[in-house]
Amino acid sequence: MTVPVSPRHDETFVLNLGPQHPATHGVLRVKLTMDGEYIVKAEPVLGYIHRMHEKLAEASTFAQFMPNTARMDYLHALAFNHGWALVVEKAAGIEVPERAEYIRVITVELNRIASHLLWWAAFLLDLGGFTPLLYAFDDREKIIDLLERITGSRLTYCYMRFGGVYNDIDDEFIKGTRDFIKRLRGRMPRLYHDLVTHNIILIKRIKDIGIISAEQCRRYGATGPVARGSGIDYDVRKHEPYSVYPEFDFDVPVFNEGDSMARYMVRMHEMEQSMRIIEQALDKLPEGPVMAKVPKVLKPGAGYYYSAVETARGSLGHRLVCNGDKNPYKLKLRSPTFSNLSLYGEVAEGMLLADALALMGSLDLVIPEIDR
Amino acid sequence: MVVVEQTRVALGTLFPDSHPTAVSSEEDNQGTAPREVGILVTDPAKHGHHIDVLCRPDQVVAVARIMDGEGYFLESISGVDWPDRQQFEIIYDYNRLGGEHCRVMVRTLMDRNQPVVPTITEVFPAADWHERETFDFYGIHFQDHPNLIRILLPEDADFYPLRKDYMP
Amino acid sequence: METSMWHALLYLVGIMAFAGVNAAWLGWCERKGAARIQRRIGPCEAGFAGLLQPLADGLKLLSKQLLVPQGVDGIIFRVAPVLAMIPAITSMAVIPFSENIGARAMELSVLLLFALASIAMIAILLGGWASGNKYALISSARAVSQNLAYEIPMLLTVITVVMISGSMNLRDIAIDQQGGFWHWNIFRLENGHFLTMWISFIIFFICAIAETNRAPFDMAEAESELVAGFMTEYGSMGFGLFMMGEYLNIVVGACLTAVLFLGGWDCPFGLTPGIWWFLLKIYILIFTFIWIRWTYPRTQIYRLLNLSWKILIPFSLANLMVTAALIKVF
Amino acid sequence: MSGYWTDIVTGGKSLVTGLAITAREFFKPVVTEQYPWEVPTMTPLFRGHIELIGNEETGAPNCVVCGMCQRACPSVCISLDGKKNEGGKGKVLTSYIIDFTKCSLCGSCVESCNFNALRFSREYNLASFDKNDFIMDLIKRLEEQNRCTR
Repeated sequence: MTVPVSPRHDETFVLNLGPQHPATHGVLRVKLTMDGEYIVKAEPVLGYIHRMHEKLAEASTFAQFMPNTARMDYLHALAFNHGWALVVEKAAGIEVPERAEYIRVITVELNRIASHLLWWAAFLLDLGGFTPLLYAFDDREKIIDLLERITGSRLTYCYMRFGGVYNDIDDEFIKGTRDFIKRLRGRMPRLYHDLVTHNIILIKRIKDIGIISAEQCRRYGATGPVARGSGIDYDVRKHEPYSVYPEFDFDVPVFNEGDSMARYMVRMHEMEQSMRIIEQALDKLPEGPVMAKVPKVLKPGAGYYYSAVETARGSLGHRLVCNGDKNPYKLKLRSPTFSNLSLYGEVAEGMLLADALALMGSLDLVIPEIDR
Repeated sequence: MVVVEQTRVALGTLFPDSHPTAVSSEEDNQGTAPREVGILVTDPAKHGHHIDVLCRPDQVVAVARIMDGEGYFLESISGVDWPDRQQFEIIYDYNRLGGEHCRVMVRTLMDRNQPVVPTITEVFPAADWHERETFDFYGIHFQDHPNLIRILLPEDADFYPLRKDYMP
Repeated sequence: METSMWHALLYLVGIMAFAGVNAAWLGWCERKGAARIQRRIGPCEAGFAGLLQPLADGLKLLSKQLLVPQGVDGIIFRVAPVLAMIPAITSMAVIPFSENIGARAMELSVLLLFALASIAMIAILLGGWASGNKYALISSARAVSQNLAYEIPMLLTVITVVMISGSMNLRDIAIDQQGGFWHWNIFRLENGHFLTMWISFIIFFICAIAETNRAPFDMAEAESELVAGFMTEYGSMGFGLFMMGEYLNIVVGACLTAVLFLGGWDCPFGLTPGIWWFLLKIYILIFTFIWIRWTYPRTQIYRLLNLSWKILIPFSLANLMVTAALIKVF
Repeated sequence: MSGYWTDIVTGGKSLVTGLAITAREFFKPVVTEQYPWEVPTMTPLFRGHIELIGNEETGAPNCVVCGMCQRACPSVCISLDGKKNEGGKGKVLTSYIIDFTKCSLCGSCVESCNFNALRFSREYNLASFDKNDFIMDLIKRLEEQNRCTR
């Protein structure tokens, strides 16, 4: 419900939401000018967890930057791994064995489900529902255990290598993944949809709240579930296919309403699509090496390179400029939530505080990724 | 390739002198060396972008308007420092939301000692934060930007960390 | 009923003990219940099954410094937590635990309870106001509008009960429902009251949740929006008193529901009535409070007001009329 | 007006469904583990801090002081030194220090090692009041391990 803000701005006050606030899930600060409980102006203030990864990249070799990528979006770290591997492979012209690409897709999609599960949990926490958090964490824990088995870490993975992956997957992983998909499919309708999605309180709380138009998405460069919730059929995996995604049959869920509920539904459907991709990838998984022959020191040719991947939050782009040296000359990370958050000020204007927080939750912010 | 061709023609109005030609992927690798202002069609499989536009700083807004008219969105703005040429470069990446894929890289070069470029926030509000970030890291001044203050670094920082001569 | 000095002391000690034990161990119940619903273990280290946890928490809170931040209204800031606790304990005085157990059977005890419940709301208002914190201020403003909106349907539903029983004395209302569950106000066969009274019961229960500021109506506390609402600036036992006040309000709400609708100390099957039945009923109700809290997400302040003004008040008014008509017809 | 009644009916139904689901979960067994009392099994690829691998017979480190690990490390936390092997060829390791406070457990060092001289330890109980405890001398650690196993 958006009510026009009264013109009497002389009685407004400034509310500092953050940098430590339960709803910002990190160190984001939003400077809110409020008129009672209505927001007159919202101004995100960034940079509280800025680590200058772009300078770090210039100071390290291509391979040395790989662990850093996982520390940006710690929820979908493997997609950041993947993006960095892809852009360097593009620049250096490395061919990746097919099995490695399949493994990449499987792990990235598993990680995407984990990311969406955590988003779901945190979103419900923003809305005051605590129990779903634990149910989602129960499922997410299974994914993390699976990924720990093959990558060696639980959250900040450093799994991709230029020309392949660090470690081959084994039968136990394949079986565990299949079991997990079966389990999540079994739990989804009751614990996720009956308990939460169809709940009248939740529907009333997020339906028609925080409407983002397709045009707004384009002007602000919003991608991922935010754009897809506004009726834009844009998914890097379909639109600008990379890796072995063209070989899989999956749909891009698109909802036209543009409200928080639409973004919620997009993510819920995406989990199902990710499961479909994983199942197909496991069925088709080819035999072969998981690592190509790659020189120890990479020196890609001078030039401008761009590569995009679809992370759980939207399109992640790496703009890489090389000058033929063994470290990147310039790396710009186009992080999806940076652009997604930039429309927050415009959309939150005139909303109630609680609705604005529901909107913020539905944008799925990961602060280290915004600040990089 | 319809969209690529359309975009190329639309952008061609800005560069009446240059004759855009599609280059084969062998000659394509022209590196980062400076070249003539104009349009270059590149191999997306190799570079990730379909069109490479080099324009003068005063043409940036005109390019943005054309891209806006063609239905593109602004993906990112990145600065590059070329101390040996005494130049700054700004790269604008445009992409399309859905439909046929076409990424356009728009570059502009300016003097390193007087880094000024007009803002495109009027056309794309997305540029607001990206330009602030570029200002933050390189000290490139975006003319007429509504709120050109530091975004990721502290307000009182007096350095531009991504300049190549910056040493922490 | 003559009251000697000893009787008064006995009642005082008894009620204080009941209130104290409930306030402390309901916290444990809540944490344990939430843990089970979420398939966790919950408190388990302090004592058997974590039963000593409330003591540990209490000691921790007592040992903390009572911090009064700069710029707050010192007196009101200190008084508010006490004010949150007092009405809840005082309410216990008029609740009949069984036919013979109960401190005072006043003629207008229903009225007294509602007056005291309003004071609890004032405590939240004062605490939030005096804190000098913007979140606390928003929270107290929310609490007031919420409580105002919910007292109306609550009173309207209570009036139906009062009309049926013909008394405003809780003891008399309970005595009126003796003799098996078909005499209870919620299922009352007599005059066909069961047709509408279950709706009254649901409305009353929803209002009781809203009155005690429990999820899904915890707008005042809303930890993901207002940090901790009116309690943001409180630490130490000030916070502890607010928490205990909240749990005692739940106990009072459950007692009231049990007496007004569920026959007080009556056994459902017409067996020997007694205090055990009463305790069983209120703990089932309290469990429902906890169960509801850990099931639903929080609603939004205007949805909450919508629910009250558009659904609960019309329904309770209709109920009132139907009940009056039933009484008139039969 | 029809929306009003459907809201009440479907809404009420969804609320009851929710309660039924949480009630069912209430009676299911717990899924969490009580950590210090129950220890989860460690995966074979677990990444602790690195440690040196000793020669199976002599117990001396396999390391030939090539310095690949040092170069591969993104956070410059490995410093190693060696001296010329007297009476043999190659070099012998004299000191191998890892500054674990800087380490991000990426595993680049282990991967870059061609001589089977490094592996991940299975140490996870790492807590200390002193930062210097995490500047580890891996040769000393290897010697202690040797003493325990032999």
